[in-house]
Amino acid sequence: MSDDARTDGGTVSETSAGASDGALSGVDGYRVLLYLGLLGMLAFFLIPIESGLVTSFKTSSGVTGSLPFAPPTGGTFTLGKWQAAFDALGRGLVNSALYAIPATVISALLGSFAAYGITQSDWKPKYKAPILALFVAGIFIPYQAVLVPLSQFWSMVPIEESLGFLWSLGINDDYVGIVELIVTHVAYGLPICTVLFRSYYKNMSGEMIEAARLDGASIRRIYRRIVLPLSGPMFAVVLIYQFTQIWNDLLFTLVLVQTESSAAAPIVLILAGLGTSLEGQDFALRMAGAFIAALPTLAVYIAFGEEFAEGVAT
Amino acid sequence: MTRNTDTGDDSGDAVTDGGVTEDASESGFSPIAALNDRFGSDFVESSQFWLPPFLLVGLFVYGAIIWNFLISLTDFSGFGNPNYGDLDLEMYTRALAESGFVDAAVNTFILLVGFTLVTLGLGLGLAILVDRNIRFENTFRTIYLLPMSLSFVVTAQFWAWMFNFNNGVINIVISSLGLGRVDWLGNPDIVLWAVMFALMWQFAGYAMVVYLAGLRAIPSEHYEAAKVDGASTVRMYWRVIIPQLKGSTISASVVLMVFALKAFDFLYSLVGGYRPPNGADILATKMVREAYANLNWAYASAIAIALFLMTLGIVGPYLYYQYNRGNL
Amino acid sequence: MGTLELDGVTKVFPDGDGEIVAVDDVDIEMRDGEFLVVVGPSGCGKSTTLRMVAGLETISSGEIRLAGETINDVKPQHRDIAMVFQSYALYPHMTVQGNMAFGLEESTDLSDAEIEERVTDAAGTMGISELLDRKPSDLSGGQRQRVALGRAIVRDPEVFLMDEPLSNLDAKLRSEMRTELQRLQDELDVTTMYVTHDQTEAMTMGDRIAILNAGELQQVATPLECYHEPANRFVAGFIGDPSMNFFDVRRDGETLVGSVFDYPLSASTLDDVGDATDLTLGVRPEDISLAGDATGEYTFSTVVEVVEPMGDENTVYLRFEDAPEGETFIATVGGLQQVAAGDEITIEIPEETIHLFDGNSGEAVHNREIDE
Amino acid sequence: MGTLELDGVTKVFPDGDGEIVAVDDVDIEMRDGEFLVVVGPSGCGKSTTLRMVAGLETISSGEIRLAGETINDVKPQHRDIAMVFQSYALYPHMTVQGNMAFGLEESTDLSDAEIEERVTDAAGTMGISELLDRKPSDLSGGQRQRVALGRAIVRDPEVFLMDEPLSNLDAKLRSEMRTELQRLQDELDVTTMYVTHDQTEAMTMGDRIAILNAGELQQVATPLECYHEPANRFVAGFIGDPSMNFFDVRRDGETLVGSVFDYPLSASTLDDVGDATDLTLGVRPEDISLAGDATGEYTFSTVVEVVEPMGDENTVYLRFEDAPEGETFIATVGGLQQVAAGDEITIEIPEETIHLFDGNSGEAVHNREIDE
Amino acid sequence: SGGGDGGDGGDGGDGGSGGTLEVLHAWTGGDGATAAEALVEAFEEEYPDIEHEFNPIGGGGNQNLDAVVANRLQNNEPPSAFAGWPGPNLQRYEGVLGDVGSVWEEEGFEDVMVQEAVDLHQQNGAYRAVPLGSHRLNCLFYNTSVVEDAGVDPDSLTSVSALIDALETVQSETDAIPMTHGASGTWTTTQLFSSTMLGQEGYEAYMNFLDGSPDEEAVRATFESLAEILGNYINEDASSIGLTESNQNIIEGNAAFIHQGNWAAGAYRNAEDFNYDEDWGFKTYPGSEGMYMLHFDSFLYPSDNPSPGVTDQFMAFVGSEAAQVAFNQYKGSIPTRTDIDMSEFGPYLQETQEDFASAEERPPNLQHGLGVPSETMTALNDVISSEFSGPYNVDAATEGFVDAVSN
Ligand SMILES: Nc1ncnc2c1ncn2[C@@H]1O[C@H](COP(=O)(O)OP(=O)(O)OP(=O)(O)O)[C@@H](O)[C@H]1O
Ligand SMILES: Nc1ncnc2c1ncn2[C@@H]1O[C@H](COP(=O)(O)OP(=O)(O)OP(=O)(O)O)[C@@H](O)[C@H]1O
Ligand SMILES: [Mg+2]
Ligand SMILES: [Mg+2]
Repeated sequence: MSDDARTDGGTVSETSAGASDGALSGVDGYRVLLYLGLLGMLAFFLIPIESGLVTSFKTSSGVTGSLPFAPPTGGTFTLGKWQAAFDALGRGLVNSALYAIPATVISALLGSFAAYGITQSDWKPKYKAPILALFVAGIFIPYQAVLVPLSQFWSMVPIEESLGFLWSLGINDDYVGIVELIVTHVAYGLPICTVLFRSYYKNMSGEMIEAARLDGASIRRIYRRIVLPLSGPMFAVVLIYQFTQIWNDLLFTLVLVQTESSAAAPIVLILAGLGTSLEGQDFALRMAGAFIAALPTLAVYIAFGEEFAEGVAT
Repeated sequence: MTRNTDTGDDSGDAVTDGGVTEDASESGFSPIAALNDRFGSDFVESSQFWLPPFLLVGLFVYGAIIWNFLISLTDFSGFGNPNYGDLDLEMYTRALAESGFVDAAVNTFILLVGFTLVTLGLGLGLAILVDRNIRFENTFRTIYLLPMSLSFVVTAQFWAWMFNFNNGVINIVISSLGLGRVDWLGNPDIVLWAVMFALMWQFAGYAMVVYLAGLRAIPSEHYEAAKVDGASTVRMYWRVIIPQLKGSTISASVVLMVFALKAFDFLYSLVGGYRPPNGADILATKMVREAYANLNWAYASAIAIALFLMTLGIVGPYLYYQYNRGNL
Repeated sequence: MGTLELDGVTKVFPDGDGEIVAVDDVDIEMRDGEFLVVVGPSGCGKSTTLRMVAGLETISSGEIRLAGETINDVKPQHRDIAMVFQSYALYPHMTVQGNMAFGLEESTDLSDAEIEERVTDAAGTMGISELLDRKPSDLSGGQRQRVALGRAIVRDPEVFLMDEPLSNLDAKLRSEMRTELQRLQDELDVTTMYVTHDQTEAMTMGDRIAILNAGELQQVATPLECYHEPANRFVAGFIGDPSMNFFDVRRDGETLVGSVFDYPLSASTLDDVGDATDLTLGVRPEDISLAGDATGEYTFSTVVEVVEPMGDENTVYLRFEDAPEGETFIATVGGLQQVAAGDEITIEIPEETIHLFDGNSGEAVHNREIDE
Repeated sequence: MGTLELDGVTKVFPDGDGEIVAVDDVDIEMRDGEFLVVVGPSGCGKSTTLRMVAGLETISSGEIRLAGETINDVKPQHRDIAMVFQSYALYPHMTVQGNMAFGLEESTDLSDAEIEERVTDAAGTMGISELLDRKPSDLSGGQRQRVALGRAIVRDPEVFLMDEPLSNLDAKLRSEMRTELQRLQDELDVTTMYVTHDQTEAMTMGDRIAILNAGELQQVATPLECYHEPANRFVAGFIGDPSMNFFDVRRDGETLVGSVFDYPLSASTLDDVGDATDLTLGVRPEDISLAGDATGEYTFSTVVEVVEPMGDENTVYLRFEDAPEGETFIATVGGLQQVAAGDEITIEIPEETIHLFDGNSGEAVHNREIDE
Repeated sequence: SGGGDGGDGGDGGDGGSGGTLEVLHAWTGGDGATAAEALVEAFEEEYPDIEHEFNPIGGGGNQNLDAVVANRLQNNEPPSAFAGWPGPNLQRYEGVLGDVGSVWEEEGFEDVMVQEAVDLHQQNGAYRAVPLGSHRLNCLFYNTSVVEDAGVDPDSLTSVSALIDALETVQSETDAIPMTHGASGTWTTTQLFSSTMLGQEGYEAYMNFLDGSPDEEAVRATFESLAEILGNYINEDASSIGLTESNQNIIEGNAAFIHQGNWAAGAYRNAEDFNYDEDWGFKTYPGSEGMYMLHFDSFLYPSDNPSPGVTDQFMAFVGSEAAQVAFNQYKGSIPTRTDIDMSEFGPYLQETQEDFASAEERPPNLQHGLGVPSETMTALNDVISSEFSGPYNVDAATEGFVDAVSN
């Protein structure tokens, strides 16, 4: 509303500029320039994607023989690269989902717990502040700073032995990496989840929580019956944000699963080395792979753009 | 007992704890009541919610950082286990003496500052464009933000192709303009800027979103007051609107800088290996390389601490700023 | 000079498929130096009118003239107009000094020294000289209000526009600033258009009041004219608190017949009425007085439903004896008069205090008598 | 039973390095079924007091007793208290039914059927039976207000606490709900503590008013007592609009000597004063009347500085002839009395209307006479 | 890449005493992958009952393999065996390699392997690995038609300066790239350094350099020549392409010369219509005639082996004729056994084998593990990366190299 009014204001002045020039084209001129700028930026953002997309459908000779942004012609068109990329990445898709989904859900839930415990309960702010500061700072810690201890830690934890029943079920013991990834991503995703939920809970009516207390509900009941049901929108934001983050992360997979030849290799890990083997750079294959790896997050993004933007902007 | 099972137990405990708490605090004679007295009336009861996550973070993030620091004081390399009996600052002096470290630190700094500035600039421009009451605003915004949803790994594939010497879009375009081809990723003097450009492509949308929120928080009266005060559109933005985006700028820069510090994923994927193109080595890549390719664990830990301190230098003041504004 | 004329000014907003006529064919003429208060209920088009004068909104039809020249197509930055916003719209990143200097820097070629001088002067006038180095966030509400005014007066414009400038202040400050603004306008003598929805401001501040309803101008007149000689039922009901009591009546010969009471009219009043038969009888709460006994022509028996003691006076909700419960009207009586709910009391509605409105158009056909 | 006693209740908030005493040693005793309105300026500690009673804020010292039992350490969920919040604090994801049932589900062992019955009953009382299946977002402001009340009464608590429950309503709804609330409280007869900063509510709703200032209790009395027999200068100034005029005077024998006027006192008044010499003379604007000539003992010559015509009455800013400009006091005179700025008029301040306060402590030493 | 293997391999679990044989290597593409497949096939034929899992780990040359191996060793989850280089390269695995002396003894490897192999596969007096094949590193390949166009006779190039002159001739006479170079990794340049040093400064100087007593002047002179070559005669996009793309320039006739290990020839064999001596030719790197710069592909044997029994069988297989023939003919390398009939190998490899047998000296290579320990190699590459990837700073590079190898 206020936005409309304001921009209207802006427009008006431009309109009157046009009018004082005595030409309607003046009005259009401004809008035309504006839209040219917008479209130019659109091109900037889309060209890498577009050229990647057309390239992914080209044969190797098509890749070197035609303009990178030109669509493939009859002779240079192939679905083979997608086929090959899918063959290479298919299991990675499954593996990625195996840890990305549980880690997302768990970190969102725990984040919601933590935020609720810190925000909507009554204990002294001067003790809350440092705890909160640690959560906030946790968002910004570069993973490198914890990598060596993390590998040490996971090599000391006899997690592989304790999950013996899984391997005896015929599951490849490489999948221990998936378990490690889940725990690791939960731990490092928690700070951002907590902070996102906190900003949401902070704006939740304190009077409403107090009303529930006066109505006789305990802290746990209040969470169960009031806060959790009202957290839906923020869960959407957090789940989407976390899912993209976890799905997209390479570093932890590199350290915990290590190699794309592992049975449990996540898709990003396979993609990172795809098409760069000794026989040279197969860009068409790399592009096809890139799209396959990006598909889940792109789908989420297109379906839930608003929530994504909200998560990102916080 | 291992740490992992520990955390598992903890959350279990805490839940049962909660029940106990309630009863105990009512009876009034217990350490729980004492805790509540000291920290506030719900301290113990609410701890079932925040304590397990907090311990998890404390252990994995802060515990790990401390552990990392300890390792950086040892001589740990190769196989086996660190010897914590012999601690010194050798790794740090070694780092300062190594030109590779200094180069990586300088590159990190350049990337940090350069990337942040150009991305903020572009993001602001985009935000202003999008904020001008345009049609299809959502479409534009969605597309500008789209790269942000992609993995660094994916972006690296796209830009490796964009920057390709013979067939990349960029060289095709500039050579069709009559300029010579440029070896974007091979020339050590250029590669860092090329990387910066690709990262800008990925994150400009983020800066836009932050600025857009900032712009929309400015009351329309400020635009109108400036108009009535006689300012042209450009002057209005320059003198009245942009200065008010300070908060957005600060929070966006902090996040962008942290992204830049972490650009490891991008550089790794660009070449499919631990060693980024010459001239584009940053602390993040060097640390991982030293640790996982060269097994110089202690040295890598020292680099990690340097990186951490750099982050702290950025985030610390930011936290303080947020704290002062009552956001903590 | 600062004469400001609105001539058939209309504003139409597109609204989905339809249109909203926010301001409908408004004519106002303000003489130089006049203080005009624009009032009306929320959404009646007050702000839109003001914003058209400022140039922040295009004019759909009609003409606005400033000092005789049409300014329809002049950009806001080139109209010689200053505006004070409800939110003050101070630039939060500039000091008070910077806020006040901004307009001069942008719209004039004055040297820095000249600007500084004018800012110092204006700050002196507003009594904010010591605040010049502070940021708006370090000011109290009243101080911000002063700065907003200072920012307007420093530019020495032809016209001031103010959109509910006092509504963000608390009651005490508001009444202080009200007086201050009047004094200032007297002193500066700049044509001022002032929008408010606050009755007190409307009644006390303006040389004249313009009352808008649903985009249409109802009456432009001095405050007391509006109170005592409202042009129509809307104005009569809008001005005054508690508002005028209205009774729908039919004229039957020389008598007004209401649902539960009759009210005879004198000859002179009948003259005013002419041959209208559907009428509305209006009487202000303070004109209803307690009568000793129910003998006079204009006395009526009533039952007290609720008494709200306000200290200095009591607001009494009355019901005609025969009227159904809940159908009340209001009288105000002195604070020390002992009236209690349930009492049966006799009231008088003197003929010289009544207003009569046409039952269909709402136009006033007869207003109360005023002894000069 | 629902007697509620506050005994030396104090609340201290830490504030950086220092402390804020938000509520300072407050004693209030409410009898069962009483309706007490707590008023005071913003930040005086009204909400804090209420929240201590609710258990939402710890008590720094003192004791709160409900039905004779100390409840200082009882958690809010175990005090038998219902609270209505300014924002209503309805649970947005539950229906009206769910909102009303929530408290019963959490705090009692009632069966679903019993709960449903009680909710239906309470909804009937509040006239919201048809709304039971709606979500709060589908309700109007007034309806939400009703639901909030319904949620409180369904629990049939010992005490109701209400913190400015009407302040989010528009003027018309507010006065409707005001009446409704009074009716309801009459009917339910539950001890109610009601916080507001609205004078009208304070004057019209409560059995008694408790006036707080800066955390300290000033007076607890019926509304009219507070108006006519204020305990001290603060109460006198706080209750009434426009507020009482105060003049600092010194007693010289039998005469009060102000800066520009003398005021002789009668013997009975002098008795009240005792031997205090520094005094404040207070008189309400409506008690100042226009006198024909300046002959009486209590008549004074004054100059009119500003007249604010309000229609039904004029607020007149007067200045004693010899007083410096700007040093004004206020009188309200009938709306039709013609007074203009600059006029010299004679006023009368009858002795039976004056209040006298101790100049140092502010305690009332003499209040106006009231004829019963 | 053959990750699918991992999936099926899993069902074995590791309950059994023999366990699954898990072998890590980096031959993920092209002729490497073919050779690896041939090796696996041969192994299956020989030991049909052994459960096995051959995991190729690609990317970044051997870097990713090395990293994975390192981390698995560090985490105490060693594979059964992994591909790697012997020689000083073994130093980085100090303490985590087991003893395969029994295999050497049983199979009599000491008698059939070339002497250098016998020497280089020991560490602290025990055998730690078994060789599979050998590449040659001081090779110069050329595109026949391009050098003919330019009028250069490759066989006449017997010194580095002659090579530089020839490059100049190609430059002026044709449009082709005189010498194609793929420097996206630094290793190609380090490797070029080693051949150039050997060719220009001679065997002594080169060995002194490896031994840690470098002659600074020799190093400087080598870098000066390198600077001349790299500064003037290589492709524009050298720094952003790798070996494969660089080699493509020879195949496509865009370039005259390339210096590489003889694995480069694998690509020529795979290319259609691109035949030895007709379309491409080989010349010992100028100045190093009569020498064979040595390289070994071996399998290293981790201690704490998850499957000691079958691993021993595998190690025995690696050194066997069947394995060496199966692997090397596709890999473009030659067997390390001296008792193998070369008839199944193409003419080029046969020639290589002869050169090997008749070589006066077999200096170890610098870049592939035999010359210096891996830290030194990393240091050398860092110097190349920071000082010698354009602009070419001879002084700094010299200083860096001398520092890096000096002990
Ligand atoms: N930009 C706009 N687009 C569409 N309708 C508008 C716009 N601005 C105002 N209106 C409509 O025009 C009418 C008049 O609005 P205006 O803001 O002038 O009212 P107002 O008298 O100032 O009310 P208030 O006292 O609430 O400020 C309203 O019905 C409003 O909804
Ligand atoms: N949680 C708190 N921490 C510190 N100070 C507080 C806190 N809550 C209230 N105060 C302070 O206590 C004093 C009384 O506050 P309270 O909210 O009771 O005032 P109030 O009378 O309800 O005012 P209002 O009419 O504005 O609601 C104020 O000075 C306030 O700043
Ligand atoms: Mg308005
Ligand atoms: Mg309050």
